[in-house]
Amino acid sequence: MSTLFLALVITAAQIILGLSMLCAAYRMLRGPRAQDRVLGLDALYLGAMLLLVTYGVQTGRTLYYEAALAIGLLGFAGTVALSKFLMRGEVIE
Amino acid sequence: MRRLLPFPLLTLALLVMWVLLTGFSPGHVVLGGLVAALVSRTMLSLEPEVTGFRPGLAVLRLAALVVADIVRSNIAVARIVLFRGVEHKSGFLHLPIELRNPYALAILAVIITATPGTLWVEHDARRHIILIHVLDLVDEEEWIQLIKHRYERLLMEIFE
Amino acid sequence: MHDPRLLLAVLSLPFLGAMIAAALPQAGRNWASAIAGSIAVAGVVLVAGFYPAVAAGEVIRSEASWLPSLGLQFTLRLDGFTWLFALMVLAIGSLVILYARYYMSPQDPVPRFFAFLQAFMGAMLGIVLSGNLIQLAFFWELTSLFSFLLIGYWHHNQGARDGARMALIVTGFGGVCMLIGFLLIGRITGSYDIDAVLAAGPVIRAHDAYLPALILILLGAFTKSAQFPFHFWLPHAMAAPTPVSAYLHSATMVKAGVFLLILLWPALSGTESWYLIVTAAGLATLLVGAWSAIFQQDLKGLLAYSTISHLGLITLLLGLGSPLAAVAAIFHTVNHATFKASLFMAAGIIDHETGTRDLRRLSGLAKFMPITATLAMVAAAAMAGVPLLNGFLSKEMFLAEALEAHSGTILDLVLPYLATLASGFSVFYSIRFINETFFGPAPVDLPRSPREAPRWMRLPMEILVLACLLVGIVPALTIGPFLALAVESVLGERTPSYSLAIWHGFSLPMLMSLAALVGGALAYRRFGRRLGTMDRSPVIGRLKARRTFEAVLATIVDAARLLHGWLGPHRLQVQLRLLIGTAVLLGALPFLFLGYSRGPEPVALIDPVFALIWMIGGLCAIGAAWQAKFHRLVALSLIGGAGLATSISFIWLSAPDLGLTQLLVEIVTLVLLLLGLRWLPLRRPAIWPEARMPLIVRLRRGQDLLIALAGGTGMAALAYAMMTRPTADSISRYFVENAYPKGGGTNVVNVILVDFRGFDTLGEITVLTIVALTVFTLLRRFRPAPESIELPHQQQRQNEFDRAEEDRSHGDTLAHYLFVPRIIMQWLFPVILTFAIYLLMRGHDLPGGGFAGGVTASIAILLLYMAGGTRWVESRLDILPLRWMSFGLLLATGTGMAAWIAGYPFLTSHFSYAAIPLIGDVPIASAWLFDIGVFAVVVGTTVLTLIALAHQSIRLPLRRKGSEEQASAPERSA
Amino acid sequence: MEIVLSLAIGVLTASGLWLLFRPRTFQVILGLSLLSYAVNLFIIAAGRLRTDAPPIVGKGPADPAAYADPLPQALVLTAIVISFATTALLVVVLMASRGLTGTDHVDGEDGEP
Amino acid sequence: MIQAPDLPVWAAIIVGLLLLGGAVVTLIGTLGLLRLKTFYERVHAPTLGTTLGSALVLAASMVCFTVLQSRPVAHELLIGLFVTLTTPVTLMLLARAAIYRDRSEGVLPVPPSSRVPPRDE
Amino acid sequence: MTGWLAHLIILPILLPLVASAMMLSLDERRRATKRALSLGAAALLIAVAAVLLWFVRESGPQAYRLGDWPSPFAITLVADRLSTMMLLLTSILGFTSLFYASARWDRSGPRFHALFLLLLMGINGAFLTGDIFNLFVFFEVLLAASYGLILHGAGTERTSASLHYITINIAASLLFLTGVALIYSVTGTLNMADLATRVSLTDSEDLALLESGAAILGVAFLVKAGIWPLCFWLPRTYAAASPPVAAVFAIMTKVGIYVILRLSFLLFGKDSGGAAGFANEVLLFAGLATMGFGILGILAARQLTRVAGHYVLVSSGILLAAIGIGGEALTAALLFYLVSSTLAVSALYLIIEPVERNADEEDIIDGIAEPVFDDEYVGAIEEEESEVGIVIPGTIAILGGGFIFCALLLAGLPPLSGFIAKFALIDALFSHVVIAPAHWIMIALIILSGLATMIAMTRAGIDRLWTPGEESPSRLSVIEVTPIGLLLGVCLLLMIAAGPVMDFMQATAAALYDPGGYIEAAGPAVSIPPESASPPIAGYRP
Ligand code: NA
Ligand code: NA
Repeated sequence: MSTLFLALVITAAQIILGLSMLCAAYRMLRGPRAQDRVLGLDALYLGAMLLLVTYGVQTGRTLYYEAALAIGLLGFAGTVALSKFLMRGEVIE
Repeated sequence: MRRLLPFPLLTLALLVMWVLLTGFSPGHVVLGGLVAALVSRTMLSLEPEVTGFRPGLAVLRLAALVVADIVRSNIAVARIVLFRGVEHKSGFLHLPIELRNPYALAILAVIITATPGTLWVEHDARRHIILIHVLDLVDEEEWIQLIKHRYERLLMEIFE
Repeated sequence: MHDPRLLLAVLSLPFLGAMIAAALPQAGRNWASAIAGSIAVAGVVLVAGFYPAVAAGEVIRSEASWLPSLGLQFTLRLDGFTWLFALMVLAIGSLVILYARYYMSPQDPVPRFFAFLQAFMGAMLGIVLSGNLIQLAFFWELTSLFSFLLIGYWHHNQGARDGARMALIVTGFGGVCMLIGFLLIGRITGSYDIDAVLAAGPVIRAHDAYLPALILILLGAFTKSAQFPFHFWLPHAMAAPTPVSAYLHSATMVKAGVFLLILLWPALSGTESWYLIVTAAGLATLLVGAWSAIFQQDLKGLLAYSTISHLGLITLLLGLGSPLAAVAAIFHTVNHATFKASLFMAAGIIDHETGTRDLRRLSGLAKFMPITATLAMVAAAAMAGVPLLNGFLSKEMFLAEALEAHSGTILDLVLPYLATLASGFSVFYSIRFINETFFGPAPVDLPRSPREAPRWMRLPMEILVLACLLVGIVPALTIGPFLALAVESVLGERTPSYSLAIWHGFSLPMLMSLAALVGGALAYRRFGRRLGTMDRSPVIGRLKARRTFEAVLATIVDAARLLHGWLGPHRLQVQLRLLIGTAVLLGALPFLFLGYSRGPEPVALIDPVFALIWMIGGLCAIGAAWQAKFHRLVALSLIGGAGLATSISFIWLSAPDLGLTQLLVEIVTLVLLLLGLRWLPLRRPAIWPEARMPLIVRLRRGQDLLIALAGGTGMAALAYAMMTRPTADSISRYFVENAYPKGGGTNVVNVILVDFRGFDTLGEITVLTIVALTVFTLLRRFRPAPESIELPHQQQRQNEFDRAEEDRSHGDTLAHYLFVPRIIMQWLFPVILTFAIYLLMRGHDLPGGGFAGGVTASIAILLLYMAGGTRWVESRLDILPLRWMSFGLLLATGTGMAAWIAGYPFLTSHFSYAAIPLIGDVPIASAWLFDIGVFAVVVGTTVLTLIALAHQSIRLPLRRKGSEEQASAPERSA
Repeated sequence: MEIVLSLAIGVLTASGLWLLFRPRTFQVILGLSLLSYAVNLFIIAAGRLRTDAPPIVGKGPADPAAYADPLPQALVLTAIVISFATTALLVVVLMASRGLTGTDHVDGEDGEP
Repeated sequence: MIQAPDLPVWAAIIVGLLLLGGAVVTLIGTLGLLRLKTFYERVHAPTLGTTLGSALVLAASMVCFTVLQSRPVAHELLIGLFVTLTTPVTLMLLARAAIYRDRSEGVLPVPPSSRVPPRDE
Repeated sequence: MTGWLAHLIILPILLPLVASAMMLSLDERRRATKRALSLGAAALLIAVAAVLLWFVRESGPQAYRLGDWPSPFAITLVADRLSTMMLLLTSILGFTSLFYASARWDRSGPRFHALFLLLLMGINGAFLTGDIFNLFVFFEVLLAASYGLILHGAGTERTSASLHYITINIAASLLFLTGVALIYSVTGTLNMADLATRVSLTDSEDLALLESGAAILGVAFLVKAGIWPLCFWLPRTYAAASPPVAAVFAIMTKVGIYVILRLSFLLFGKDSGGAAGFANEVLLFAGLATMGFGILGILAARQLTRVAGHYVLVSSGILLAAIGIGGEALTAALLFYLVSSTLAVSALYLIIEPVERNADEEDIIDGIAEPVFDDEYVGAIEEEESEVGIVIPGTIAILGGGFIFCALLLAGLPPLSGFIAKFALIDALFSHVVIAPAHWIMIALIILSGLATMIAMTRAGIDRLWTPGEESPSRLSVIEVTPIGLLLGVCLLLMIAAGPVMDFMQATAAALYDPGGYIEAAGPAVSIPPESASPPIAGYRP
């Protein structure tokens, strides 16, 4: 019973997170400005990270944790680089 | 000890991180200690400025305050997003700031930005003015007071 | 004295001599000629020594193993005919060498000349002595090669270069055809051995492949012996020094073709095709050569065409197919060699002494060089077929054979007339040669004042002319036995009875001879004067074979260029379309034959989240494809989105290691591409507004879309077919079962990577190393495009602003911009490093590993670079990427090699427990050391690559100042 | 699931190929990136789809049927690394080519857009 | 569908609600990406997910694994910490870059009285 | 092979790897040390390859299971006649090219020696490996190194050419992976010998998938082999590379050929039916087309390097068409041709640079000369030039000699091995019971290629070496002459020792046709019973 409930709820949460990623993707695709798209990418990464955490809960495995942690700790590097490129035209000066 | 562990707090934090990652076992504490000690030494070559960090009750108060503010702001922003009817006027805000410690400023920046509805945009290190974007800028003065009273004072307590 | 092994000596001596000559100093004229001469004479002696054996009817063979598996022995073979031919090659060779000693100028680098000449002689002997067809072809091509070098000996002359090349191409072409013909013969007879082939004549002639083989072999023979229409190379070969002409065009090169025809005459002749082809070619050559010879103004040119004509005569005789004609052919071959060699020598002497060979300028030389004149007159008379000279005898036989009916075609009827006509031409040009050179008024305005040639230079000519006389007068006593021997060995049982008498009574041939002599003389009297004004021969001169040859070559080259351009597009896009198109086509073909079906396995229920993820991923991919042209940054982020979807898929599909690694690589790749993007030009808007896009572009895009869709559909279909099939009994079963018990790790993927298939990983880190080195190498010389040398416009503006404001200084904008991020990123550095080490250490049991750890550590460093800038980081951290790479590679390899000590193969892992107090047994696997090596290489390579890229920016200010400072910091720190 | 993954591979491939055929070097690089995603997923698909069966075995006897095929995963890891390396190289060659020829056209000459 | 872990009912309910809550908060945040009008408004949106959304989801995970492994599991805290530290960095850099871009194109999102950002053109 | 000798098989891979890894930590200025190290390694490679060849000839195929895992689970290296022959060829080319490079080419950019040795490692690995994915890895190693080497010395043409080269090869690598995935999905194995046994057991249901995989894989190899229409990058890339690099690249197309040979016989040997036949037809016709295209290219070439590049295509075409036709005799002949043509092209690339060094930057003068004199020979009279030969300076003499030898080798003329190779090929084509039209076409193309080469080479040679120029020829260093001489010497040796060499090739061809020995050495040992799980045992696995 509780597993079924949990399974449904987790799936629902995942779908919600997926939808939020879809919103982010929409911003990436539509822009209008580059900063909007980068913002979308950042949000996409966030959604992905949370999705991985829910997947860990769903499977009861801690194996996916590192991937989520990697996004949390390192995912910003990409967006930092993009932002810096927008601001300075150069990533490393 | 200073020579061996130039950044004891960092080392400790890394050790905690290691144990959190690996789970607690004597072997991992030893290994984590070794790794943390070694890795934290790399900070030596990066020559960070002295933090001036003084752990104390203020830290906890600040944390509690931030958590509360964040939850509140979450709700506020969610309302703005969900309900078109909610009036909001977003805008930029210049804020003179007395904090000088870079770490304090950094933490302030993180707090302001992490809180939904406010965003630290820039800090002018010469004029000591920060630029903030606020999603719901009803009363400029209120925001200025909020930040200066709630956060800046606590941060000054912790760092200066 | 007929040890067969001596044949090898005969063959190899000239080559030995060539090598010695080549090694002589340039001034070694006497040495070179002396050695060459003695070798040739030694050859004569050696060959002569075989006479008793050969005369006894023996075929001397000497065999050595060469290519037994393909039916090839290195065989030398000597019978009566080849004996005669070899002797002729060597004897005339000796005389030519003696002549050349005096002919060649002391300033000439003659050792080279004698080297080529002897090598050529060796090659010619090789043809004559070869005991199998392939070997014959081998030496055949060698004669082409050395004749090329000899003709081109004076290569500073354009004529020599062109003549040499033409001769090589024409005869080389023929040689290759001949080789194929031989291979066909080999297929028919089952052997390449000449004796076997000769014995298999009837089989060959009856075989289906006879005609192609015949044509191919004849192509070889005809090109070599300058038969019409391949005759044109020969006159141009006259650019060679005269001794070369005297040798190549009398006894050797051109005679190789004749030799081949005679050699294979018993096996190939006697069919209608043989008769028609060979006779027609011979007849045409005979007439064309003789006619053209009349109109030459150059002494050597006249002799060249006369040579062509006489070769045609011999070919014609061989074509007739009757034994008697063959006898005449063999006889005339020898005769022609003697008189033509002496005539070339005469021409050479005249040229040598007067400085010209122009018949119009020469005149009355008989007064100045009486001996030469006399000798030349005798030789020319032999050429014209005057009685009491050797040429007369063989020409009589020719005329007699021309009268015989052979085929019942029109040829039988016209042959006698045409033969007489050709003989008449021959008389004509012989008279012209003598008359215009030696008689008439004294010459005026010659480059040199004429005088008699040196004694030793005349000697070879004297010997040859003496031979002409002796053979002409007492044939039976001189040439008789040898000719008989040769004829016997060629014709065997078919040897006819013939007589070498001078006088056979009044016969029709005699009459024809007379008619030719008289007619030729009368014609010269009538037309001789007018020849000096003609610059080419009537009718034939219009054929312009040489120009045709050049034009054909040029056309071939032009056509090749055109076709090559069509068939070989150089554009990358076209090549990629072809590549993918081919792959799609070939990948789809099996399904066309065998049908496409999904497998029997049921599919899993669609996970809505997974579907959602791929809705996003697909949108991102399509969006990236759409945007990549004008919005590169956008496309880059969209690619990031697709990559993220891929990472999540990996995790969803039970591959946490992959998901993690893909995520990390994604981040580094993004930064990498951004680093590169800085150097790209701003994208201009489309050249054509959408509406006015040319049709060709639309079509091309449509085609691209089609291939892309086909590729996508194909991959999807393949994937679906694959996934719906039951699993194969995979080798990974073993990996799963043994990862822990034998590999000591619970993360099977990692155990595969560092242990089961650690060798792949070793290769993979090698690739990383190579790429990093390459990037580094390339960037040291990097030259940005002019417009990207300037700072990015953002920085220019910001710097300008900083300068303009009173209370700001240069760099403030950047400093303020990064103020907070720098602090955070700096303190994250140790945190990320710890995470990296964590990933490395847990890899064997859980997702992670050396690669993931290494990339993580690189990101830590990368963040420092982004936050602090290159100078800031490098003044603090001493990163030695090359050392990391070297250490990592050596550690990984060394770990693998350590297994050797215990006698196990490379990369056999070692596993043990270390007992540590308090903590207990800690497993220590060598695979872990290996993974550390991977970690080090990944850190080194990633950092080296990124730093090398980043360094371009700080090198710019230097460049802008015009300084050419090339050293870059990674190298210094390395 | 299979159909979703197949479609994903198909879309990635088609987009990647379209970019691969474009005339600008940067487009080509992005195309190759997309293609390598597609191929990596394809390799995973070769091991058949398994959800929630990561090949991390226990310390007891391991039943191969209970785990996703680890071999394709190992292969993809190698492939990821190699494609990362070649992408890096291509980026640098792109830069060099751009610097030397003055254009970012793949043929080093600005013809068609 | 993947079999969910076998938790006691109370834990299942807590975990479920936390997850749903986190997901919904995150979705609201990203909806902001769609609904808010300007970039400077939109830039606030993801923080919902990075703060409350993450917190709830991570809490769910913590509860779940603590119950499953019957010992306190807290490594999710690390994720929370890192996200909190790194997201601001991104947003700050991005917003500043956006301002620069807008100003250099003549759109002035900041009142001209300030002399902080560069005045271009 | 037992004892220490057993580890010899892996040395061709490890030796260059270790040497170059050691060089990485050496400073760029220590050039002499690096040279000594790399030349020493290259020389040692020849010795190792020779010993391996000798050993394999005596005792049959030898396998080396990496990590001591049982077959087919381990990555296996297999030394058999074919692979050791290719090893020997590679190490000879490697040594001569390195030797040549040390004249000056290794100075035109950093890390030349390391990259060069890693290239050798990749090539050797590709020849040795008995694992289809490991083959991919070694392909990548050799490709990556080749990218680096082409770019060595930089310059616009090099960069542009390598951009094409790299892009095409990355695309081909993706095809490679796709093919491997398909094959693995059907057979469940990566070990080539194991594949050979499993392919024959494949259900007809799965056959299409397997064949599609093999076809896609084949395209990847055909790109490497340089088959038309996937070969346009090749002449340009090779021409852009520096001479010693191009000289060692001569072996690169042969890697593709080697793999096609190896896999087609292992996977689609005599037992498999329709699909194999179809693949053979594709190979045959594509090979013929490649030959044709190569011939056109040779004729059309304006630079010698392009002649050489298109000759590479011709030789690829010949080899592929010959594989397509098949038959033991032809296979033996093609192996002989492979060796001979590779050496020839390598020598040519080495000699082109010194030959062209004297010439101006202009193209070869086109085929047609000014019609100074017509059909009728009147030239000698009008030529005012003295009839005294000019003294050829030593440089030109040596170059000319070398050049002529190269031309003869390529055109298939005596006295070097090219003649035997051509003869053996045509002889084998004629030895078929029925000579199909395709065989005739192939023979014609072989001949035409020889002629085209002769035309192009004489044109170039006369132009570069015989046409008097104002400048005095520059110096030619011994370091440049020696390797060329070595290569030509090997070709001469091939001619003289044609008998034993051809015997070896025939035995090699026979082994390809009956891969039992290979499969026995490298394939699955006995069925492995599932291990009972137990905690890891310390120490090396028993
Ligand atoms: Na905020
Ligand atoms: Na200022």
